[in-house]
Formats: sequence, structure tokens, C-alpha cells
Amino acid sequence: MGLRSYLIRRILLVIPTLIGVTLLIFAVIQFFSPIDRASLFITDIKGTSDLDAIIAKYHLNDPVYLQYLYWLQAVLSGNLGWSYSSNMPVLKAMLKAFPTTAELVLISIPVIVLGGIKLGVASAVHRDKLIDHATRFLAIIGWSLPTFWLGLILLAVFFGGLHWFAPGRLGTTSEDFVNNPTLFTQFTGIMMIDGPLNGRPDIALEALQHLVLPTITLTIISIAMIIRVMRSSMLEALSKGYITMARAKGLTEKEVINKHAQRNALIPTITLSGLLAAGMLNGVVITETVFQYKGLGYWAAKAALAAGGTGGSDVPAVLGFALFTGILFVIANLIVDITYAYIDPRIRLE
Amino acid sequence: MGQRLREFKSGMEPTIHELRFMWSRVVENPLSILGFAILAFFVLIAVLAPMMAPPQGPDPYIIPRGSQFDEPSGISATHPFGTTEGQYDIYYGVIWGTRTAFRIGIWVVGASLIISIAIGCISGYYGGVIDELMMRFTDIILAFPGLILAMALVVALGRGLDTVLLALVLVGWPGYTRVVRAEILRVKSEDYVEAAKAVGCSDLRVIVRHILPNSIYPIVIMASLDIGAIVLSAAALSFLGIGAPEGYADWGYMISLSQTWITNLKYWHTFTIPGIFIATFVLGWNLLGDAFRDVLDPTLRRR
Amino acid sequence: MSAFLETRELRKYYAIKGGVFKRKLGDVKAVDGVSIRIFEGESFGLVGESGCGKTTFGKTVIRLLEPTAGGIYFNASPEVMEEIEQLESSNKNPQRLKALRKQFDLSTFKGRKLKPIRRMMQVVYQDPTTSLNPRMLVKDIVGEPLMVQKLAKGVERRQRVTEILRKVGLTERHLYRYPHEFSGGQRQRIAIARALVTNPRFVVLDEPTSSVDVSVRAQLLNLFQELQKDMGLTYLFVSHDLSVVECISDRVGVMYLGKVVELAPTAGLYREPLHPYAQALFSSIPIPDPTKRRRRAPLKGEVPSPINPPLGCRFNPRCDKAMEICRREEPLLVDVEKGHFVACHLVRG
Amino acid sequence: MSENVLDLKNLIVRFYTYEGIVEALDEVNLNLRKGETLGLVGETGCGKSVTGLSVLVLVPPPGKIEGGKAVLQTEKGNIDLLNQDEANLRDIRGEDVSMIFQDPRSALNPVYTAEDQVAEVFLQHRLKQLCNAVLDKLERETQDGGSLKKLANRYEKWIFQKMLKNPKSLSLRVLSKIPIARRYQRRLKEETRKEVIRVLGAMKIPDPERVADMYPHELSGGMAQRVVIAIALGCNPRLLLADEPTTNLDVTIQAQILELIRELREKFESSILYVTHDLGVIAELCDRVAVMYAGNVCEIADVTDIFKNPLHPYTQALLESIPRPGKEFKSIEGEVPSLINPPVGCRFNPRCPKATQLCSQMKPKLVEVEKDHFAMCHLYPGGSK
Repeated sequence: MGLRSYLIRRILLVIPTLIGVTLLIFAVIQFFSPIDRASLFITDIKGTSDLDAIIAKYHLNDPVYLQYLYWLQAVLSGNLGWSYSSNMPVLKAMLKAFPTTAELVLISIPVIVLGGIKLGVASAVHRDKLIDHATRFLAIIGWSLPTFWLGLILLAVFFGGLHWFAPGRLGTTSEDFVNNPTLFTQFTGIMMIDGPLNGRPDIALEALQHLVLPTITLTIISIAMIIRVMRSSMLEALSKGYITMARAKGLTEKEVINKHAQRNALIPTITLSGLLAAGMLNGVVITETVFQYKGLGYWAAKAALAAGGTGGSDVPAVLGFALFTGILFVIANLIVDITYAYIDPRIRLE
Repeated sequence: MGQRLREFKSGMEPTIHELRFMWSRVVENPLSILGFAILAFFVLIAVLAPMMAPPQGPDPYIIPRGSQFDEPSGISATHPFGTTEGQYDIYYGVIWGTRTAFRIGIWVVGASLIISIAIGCISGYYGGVIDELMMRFTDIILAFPGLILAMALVVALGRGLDTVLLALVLVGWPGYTRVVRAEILRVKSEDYVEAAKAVGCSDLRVIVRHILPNSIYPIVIMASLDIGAIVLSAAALSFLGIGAPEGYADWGYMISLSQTWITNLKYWHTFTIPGIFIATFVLGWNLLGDAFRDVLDPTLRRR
Repeated sequence: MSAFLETRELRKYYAIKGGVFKRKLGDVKAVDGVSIRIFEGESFGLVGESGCGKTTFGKTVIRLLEPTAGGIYFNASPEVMEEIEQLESSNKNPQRLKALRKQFDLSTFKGRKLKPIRRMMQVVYQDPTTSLNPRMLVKDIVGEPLMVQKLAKGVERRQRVTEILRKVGLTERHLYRYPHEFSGGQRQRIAIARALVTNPRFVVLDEPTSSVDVSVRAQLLNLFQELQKDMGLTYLFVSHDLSVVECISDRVGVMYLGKVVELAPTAGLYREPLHPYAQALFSSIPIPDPTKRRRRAPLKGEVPSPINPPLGCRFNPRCDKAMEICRREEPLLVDVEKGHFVACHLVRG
Repeated sequence: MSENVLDLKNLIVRFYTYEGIVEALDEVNLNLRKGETLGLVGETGCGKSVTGLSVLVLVPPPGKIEGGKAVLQTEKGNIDLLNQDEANLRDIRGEDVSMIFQDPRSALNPVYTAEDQVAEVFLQHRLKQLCNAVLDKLERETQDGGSLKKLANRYEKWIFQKMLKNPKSLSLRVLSKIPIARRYQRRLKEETRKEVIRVLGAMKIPDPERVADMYPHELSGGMAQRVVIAIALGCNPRLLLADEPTTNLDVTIQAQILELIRELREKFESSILYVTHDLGVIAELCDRVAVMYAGNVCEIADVTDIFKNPLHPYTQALLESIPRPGKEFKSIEGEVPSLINPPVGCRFNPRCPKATQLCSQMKPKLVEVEKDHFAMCHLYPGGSK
């Protein structure tokens, strides 16, 4: 099978997976009574008063498969329900919080990936030496620390103790300034870009300062996986015949490692970076909650606890968020597989 | 009788040889000794909990509290680790929290393993439509970031520690099933499995006698060492406030109580002490897991 | 002489799927119409290079693989075979043919019906390290066929296991040991014991000596010959090692790309192979004698893909004697002299 | 003895494994004369492959070379490979000594094309010649073309002159990372490709241009082995180590590769150490033979002598175990011993039909029994000396 048909197949495979994702969320919805479910279709605050009409309108007493179709139709048209906790439709609330999360994730990923690969390679090359033990110990520590606890400790030391970094996304004054549409245009919603575009580079700097602690937290938690996969696949690559061959050619150790071993070791690392994406999304929820960094994760965690909703939670918000991360993760995995196809020539033949 | 003993002894021999090899590799590494020590320490605490912190109410897992007063109090003779928000005794909480942690880990790993071995065997051995369906189903669950799906499930099923357990099993089994299935597929293509079919063995016999014994041990060991990671997820859910109920002896919940007090270093004990307990507990499992992973990884074996 | 085992146009294809929707793109024609007869008590050698389908053929014959088409007749009388042949060619009485096939053709057998066949037909694999379950005792490995076939229980089973172990050169002491405690040669003996414990009549030996060292190989070959005499076995000896096959087989078939191209009594075939492929194959074996060094033009090119084998004679692209007809028409396997069969347009009976 | 290309003296290699110390090579002695093909024959695990890797000083961990000498004849005189530093060894590997491996598929890196992998040898050992070739070409191009082209030409000339002097200079390393500035690399690639195609063609690969662009998984076993041989012979090494290069190939492909090696041997004038377990291949290809058993070379002689007049009982038994039609199969009693606790004395003594008490007490020495015929056995105490 050629590269092209592999790619087409991989992209087409996204469709059933997405259907599955919606089915699962829909299955979770079935735990609720029709009245509770009705709230998933409300898009404004007035709607809460005439639930019966909504039950009728969305056929919530109909057979399950019909209900799924109606629900899917609503979801596809962007109707994810009404969020009590943020007092606006779920989709709108998520779109509003998304750039904030994107800013955090985009800045953490390069640190995690590049750092993880470098450390993993160093650890494998100097197997059982000091640097290997140190790296592995660091990785295990990072892997064992609860995200929320690490965040709290960092906050206690650098905010409570040293007053270097503050929680939140920006200081209160800047926050007000940024949210005033007459003074500040949010082109992307990402402050590091919007700041300079509005002629206020200091906003970008302030945003960066607030990003330091969350980024450190996310990195320490997520880097362990990259290090361990890179280390073990590097060790495997180094034991292969082509490495002996490369040495027999008279290549320097640096060429042997950087050119021959590393490229092969990257393949399993790339296939596993889907897991990294999942870990990041999980981590984002906790990190944002700890640092009061008001992105998607913070919003969802607050929604899960919102009083007044079903069973003490803002169910539409939580389910909408789960659906959203599911879709995001499916796309992340798609990107991973496509990258993999380009790096490994063998896949093009399968 | 002597014959039986000899049979048993030599029956265990490859296993013993294997275990001895693993043990020697594990012991070589000082970090894994540390892991063992940590876990031994926690097992001891869990066993001795009723003596170290005698329960004061009908449910030993509910932390006793002196008053309803909000502000945490410092270390004192009556509260060796101080109290946290709402006057819950931290010492009592972390001791009984150890039991909670073990309970969560063992339950979730055990249940996920049973499900995954049953499904993985059928799926991997028979293949075809069943396999395709099962794998697509695991795909869907694996298409979500685990913690977020667990969060959604807990919200949907109603909060509480039992729900957290159930949610973690529901989220966790597909991953193990994939591993079990891959192992079954690998062993299935071995010549001795074909030879067993060639002498007329039934499917059940092939699976139970030939495939499982050659594939399952590493999976069980690795899954058991996952307990640390599972406790971490459960703690995260409790920290978010949708896991352990109010006043429950659970490390994650205790840390969530300290959230509002972190800006004042005076209250350091409220988040540091339960945090150290979770971190060391998980560290113990991970240190062991790391050592075993190296030993069990066929590509890195026997240098 | 009547055939003990006869295959008629036996085929085994593996579907290859690919493309966007994993449609079937074609077949790997591993075995593509093989008709041979194996006689009782003989040792039939099957040689060829890797990928020619010899192992697949061996496994399909004893129904470890599901044949795609064709028939496998085991122990059918000459009269029955004659009738089947007639019915097949005349196409007159399909019901009768179907009934006969259901009774004699192993390729129609399924499930329970195969179980007694398993007792009669056994296999010895190439590598005993992978063909013995590492977590079973020798006594269980060798006793398992007796157990699942419900042939013997308790003390009797033990006796039969010990007996067969003695026959293959092991002793009672070895009963309670695991395969990993044995050397390669001994392990292969255990595998042989397992295959022979049910007193089968037909054994497929799939490269049984290629994973052991030269010095041990001879021991095993001797064992095979002894056992054949002792137990009245019929062998299908599959191997790429031509010199071993020469020593152990009565007749030899040469396979190329899923087809038998030449089949003859061993001595005649090795003295004078007739098919150009067989000639090239035999002249490629290095002879362990420095005085007989020869320079030869090795066969050019490589084996084509079994997915789309060349039209006509499958060997034609590599054959330096290929003619026009070789590219068009597939030659039939014909008897050129007293049991020497060749499938080549150059050679006519 | 100056015409020895390679002389191994008392080579000792041990592997430190979990099960124990494997005495893989126990004082191995052998010599390889200029222009000859020496067959190294033995069963699995006798140490024949380790001997090859020791010559390249590439014994994989946990193995260690723990004694002896490996003297290689070079242009700079005889050197002991075992006490060279890494930089010297790198110059020798691929240039003076190179190796063909048993499994060509695992010897080739799956993520690089054949061209990339063959080119590496040239870039490593023939960079000067390549630079000069590029400079020649640039010289010829200066006459015509516009001013921009002339500027580019001058820039490239400057680069390649710099590369001639010091290929690892800082400025080159910096320039190789800058998008437009690094276009000079194309010139080098063109030149290298020419060499690659030439050497692939010499391996009788049909359509070398196409094969050069293929990845290893697209090559058949025989083709992959040709690429590996091309890498090994790229720099005309004086010593070629061939580690069972045809074991994983089919007989007809084996015949092709053997024929190729025979032709190349004459063309490239390399001496070959040919490691194999196949006595047939030995008889067809080799001038002399060294027989190995359990980490020892137990007999060395001319190929006809070995087959006609084997002296060591192991060699005799090995030859008898070759199946011959019509004869009974003869085999060696017992099994190959473990090298963790090898037999004391002569390592063959537990299986030897002619063993005496002495054999299990003292290790025999490799002595010249007849002219140019060495054996390590107590049956021949003094040799003919």
C-alpha cells in the first residue's frame, strides 16, 4: 500500500472514531432522566423554564437511536447546551477559553519534546553512568509527583514565599484592560501575540511571566514519558546490526548516535506522542485549576463542581468538554500517524 | 510424595530461574531497593492503621475533627501533623489514607485485569469480526484523554469514591486489553501453539495451557505496578472535588482542603504532609515499575 | 503401486488486502495446483528455495492450513481414486463425486472430523526451541497427544510416553524436565517423540535438521531412518538442504513458485536433472570437495513475486533456454521416463 | 612472515553475562596472507564471528577483548589493532579493514536509502578526492555564465578549499545549517552519487541508479547483500571480513554472491577472512582453512590438505558428518560444550574418540605438524620441527 492510500485510509478512519466518540458521550447522557437531558439542548437562560417543551421538541421520550440522531444533529449545528456555571452556551464558553489553553500548551510542547528527546538520548548513550541514573531518577520523580501538588508547592514557594510569579493569566489591571474591547483587540486570544499587535509588548511579557510556573509543572509531569520511551528505543536501536555496520564503516561515535540510532529511535517515540497529547490534556485540567489559569481545563473543573446543576455539576459543560477533548485528541493522533508515515519509509509498503 | 515434590520443584524451575534473574537485576539497582523499602513502609502503615490511629467514629475512614473552625491549626501534641481546613486531623488522615490508596489501586488493577484478560484472549485468539468490534470499541475509549473521560463519567454517575473506582476501571481496561491481545497474537503464531493444534487440542486447551502461561506473567506484573499511577488519577479527581466525600481519609481530598491556604507559608503542613505521602507512595511503585520494565523488556534483556 | 496420499490440484492462496478500504488486491499463490502421490513407507523429499511453497504445502496436506482448492486423498483405495478421476473429468455425476470427496478428501473435513486425522498425520518443526511449549514438562508435552486424543490414561499413558522417549534416544530421567534444560538436538528428539507418540502413519518433517549443528544433524538423520523402519512411517521431508534430502529421500519433488517442476526418484534426479531450474538449483550447491571446484554461470535474476507469477512457464524470465511457447503456455508435469516427471516444454515424454 | 596481512596472536575474548563468564575466544591464533582467502569454519557458538568482530575491535558489550594481539599490515607498517586509539581505529575501519555481515537486512539502516549508506564511506574516507573532483568541475565552469553565477562559483570554490583543509571547521559547520548558503552540499552530493553508482554497478546490480534511491526494505535479500558488499569494498580495503555473507540467502542467490566475491577478489586484490559453517562454500572459495571449535582454532592448513588429510580429530569428525548418499550418517557424540565452564584441557576431549588422560589435563598447543599444516592436538606433540 502506498503512502497516499495509507494517508487517505488514516484520514477516513477518523470518521468512525468520531462517530464512536459521540456515541460514547451520548451513552453517558443516557444515565440522566429526560428532564436532566433536556438541559443539554437549552441554549439560553430562558429555556430552563419550559423543559417539557424541550423534551417534546427533541424527542427525549423516543427510542434511543432516534434520540441519538437528534442529539447528533444538534451537536453538529454547534448546540452543546447551556452552561449554568458560566451563564452562556457551552460552545461559546469553550471557544472563549480555548486560546488561553492553547497558549499554555503551545509553549510547553517544544520544551517537553526537545528536552525529553535530548535527555532520553543522553541517558541511553551513557547507560548505567551517572547521567543515566540522574535522568532516570528525575524522570521517575516527575512521573510520581501529583500534578496538583507540584503546582501548589511551586505556588507556595514562588508566589506565597518569594512573590516572583503570580497565579492567573495576567495581573488584575491588565486583565481588565485586555477584556475591554474598545482598548484592546483580541485577534487570536493568545496574549503573547495579541499584546505586541496592540502595541503593548508589556502584556506579552506579563503573560509569559504568568506562564512560567504552569509550564514548569506541565513539563515536569509530561517529560518523563518522552525520556523513558526515547531511552529504551535508543537502547534498542544501539543494539541493532546497522549500528555495528556504521561503526565498521569508520563513522565517528557522534555520527553513529545522531544519524543512525536517533532517527530510528524517534519512530517509536513519535507513535507514542499521542499518549503525550492525552497526558497534556489531563495535565491541563489540573494545572489550570491550581494556577487559576482560566482556560478550558479550569472552566471544566469548575463546571464539574458547579452548584445548582444536575447532581451538583454543570453536566452540559463537562460533557461538552469531554467531547471537545475527544475530538482534539483524535486529531492529535491523526497528526502523529501522518508524521510517522513520513519518518518511517517502511510504512509506505505495508 | 517425593516424586510430587520433585515434579513441583522442577515445575517451578523455569519460573524460579526467571524470577531469580529478574530479582538479581532488580536488586542490582539501588533505586529499586528504595522502591521496595517505600512500599514495605506503606504496607506496614496500612496494616497497623487501627493501632497507629485508633478510629473514633463508626466509620474509620472518616477523619475525626475537633471543631468546625475553618482555619488550619499547627503541629501540637494532640495533632502531631497539625490539622487542615475544618480541623481535620492530618495524622489520622494520612494513616487511613494509606488504606484508601491501596484499596483504590488493588481494586482498579484487579478488575481491569480480569476484564482485559477475558476480552483480550477471545479477541486475539479468534480474530475476525469479534476482534474487529472489540478493538474499535477500545479505540473509542482510548480516543479520550483518560482523566477527562473519568471526570465526565464521575459527573454522570454521581460523585463519590466508588464511582471514581468504577470510572477508572471503565477508562483503564482498554489499554490493558490491547496489551493482552498483542501478547496473545504474538504467542499464537508460535510453533508450539500450531503443534498443539496439530495433535488435536481444543481451542480452550490451546488458550489455557499453551497461550496464557506464556504471555500473561509480564502483563500481570506490569499492571500491578500501575497501582501508583491509578492512585495518582484517583487523587486528582478527589483534588478536583468529585472523588472522596467530605471528611474522608484520602490524600487527594486532604490536599484540596489546603488550596486556599498556600499563600501563607505558616500553613505549609496542610499541603506538604499529605503531598509527601502521595508522592512517596507513587514513587515507590514507579521505582519498582521502572526496574521491572527494564528486566521484562525483551529488547533490552540479558546484555 | 497405489498412492497412500494423493493431492489433486491442491492450492493455497493468501489474500492480500490493501488500498484505502482494505479491499482484496490479489492472492499470494503459495501453492498453486500441486498434484503429487506419496506411496506408503517411502520418504518423499520436497525441495526448493524459500518462498516456493514447500512448507505451506506440507502444512496444508496435514490440514494445519485450510486449502483454497483441490483435494487431499489419504488412504483411499485405487478403485476409489479411479472413480474420482473419472467423475472429475467427465463431470457427469456431481452428487456421487461430492459424496466420495466427503468421505475421502481431507480438504472437505472440518472440526471434529479432523481429530482422528490428527492422530494419523503429524509434523516435526524446524526449530524445537519454538515448537515446544517452554512452560510444560516433557512428560506433558509428549503425553498431551495421548490425552487429547483419549488414547491412554494414567499409568498406561506414562508407559507409552516412556516407551517413545526411549525410541528417540531419551530416557525416563528426562520426563520431569523442561525443554530449556535440553540441548538443541535433544529438544528436537522431544518434538519427534511428541509427533510419534500416537503412532501416526504419515509425518511431515519441516526442515527438521536446519536449526541444529552439523555434528548433531547426522544423529537426527539416523534417527529418522531408524524410526521409519521401526514404525512403518511415511515421510514428507521438506528441506532446502539438497544434500540432506539426497540422503534421506526415495523420491524428490522440486518446487518453484508454488508449482512442482520436476519429480523423480532421488538417484536419477540428482544424476541428471531435466528441468532447467532443477539443473541450476543442483549446480548451485557448493560441493565440499576442493578438487571438484567448478566455475559456473549462476542463475540470473531473482524469484518473481508469487502474487503475479509470470505467464506461461513460471521459470521463463530466468531461463536461458526459454522459447516462444514458454511465455504463452504453462507446461504440464508429464512422465518422461519411468516415474521421472518434468514440467518443461523442452522435455517431452 | 612479513607477507601476513593479519596476524592474530593469543587472542582472548570474554563475555560477562548474567549466567557467567563466557570464554568465547581462548587464545586464538591465525594468520592471513596477502591476497589469500582464509576460510574460518566452525559450528554455531564456536567464536568465529567474534573473531571477525575482534579484528575491527567492535566486540559488542558485555564482551571484552582481554588479551593477545591483532597485527595488521598497513602502509604505515605493521600495527597492533588492539592498542590503537578510537580515532586511528576509525581511519582503519572501512578503509583498511571492512566487513560483510550475515544478515544484510539488519546491517542496513531501515530509514536511509542505499545511496545514503554507501555514500557515508566515501564521505568518511575519500572526502579529499571528492573535494578535488568538485573543484575541478568548478574550475571548468568559471568560464561561462553570468556574474551571479560567477559569484556563486567563487563562493563554492572557497568552501571546498576550506573543506579540503579542515572538513570540521567552525565556519563550515555554521554554513551547513543556513538554508541558501548550504547549497554547496549539492555539488558534493553529485560527486558522491557518481561514486556510489559506480561501486553499485561494480556489484553487478542491474539499474544501480534506481537501486541507489531504494530503502532497504524494498531490496531483496540478494540485492541488499550486494549493497552491503558495495559499502565494504567502497574504499578498496586490504582486508575484508566476510561473516557468513550467504547463510541467509537461497542457494541460487548464494551462488550469485559467491561468484561475485570471486570476481571482486581478483579485481580489488583484497585478502579475505571468510567466516562460515558451510564446508561446501569453504571448498569452493578458500585457499586455506582454519577450523574453530569452542573458542580455539584447532587446525589450519591448505584447503586441499584439510579435506584430504585432516589431522585434528574434530576436523575429521566434522568432515565425516557431511551427508553423502549411500553412506551411513556419522556424527560426533555428545553436544557442543557451554563456554561458560568449558572442558579443562583440550576443549574437544569429552567428545573425542582418541582422547587420552593428557587431553583432559593440559591444553595442547597449535603446532606445525606438516609443512604449513598446523594442528592443536596432543596426538601431534612436537610437530615436524
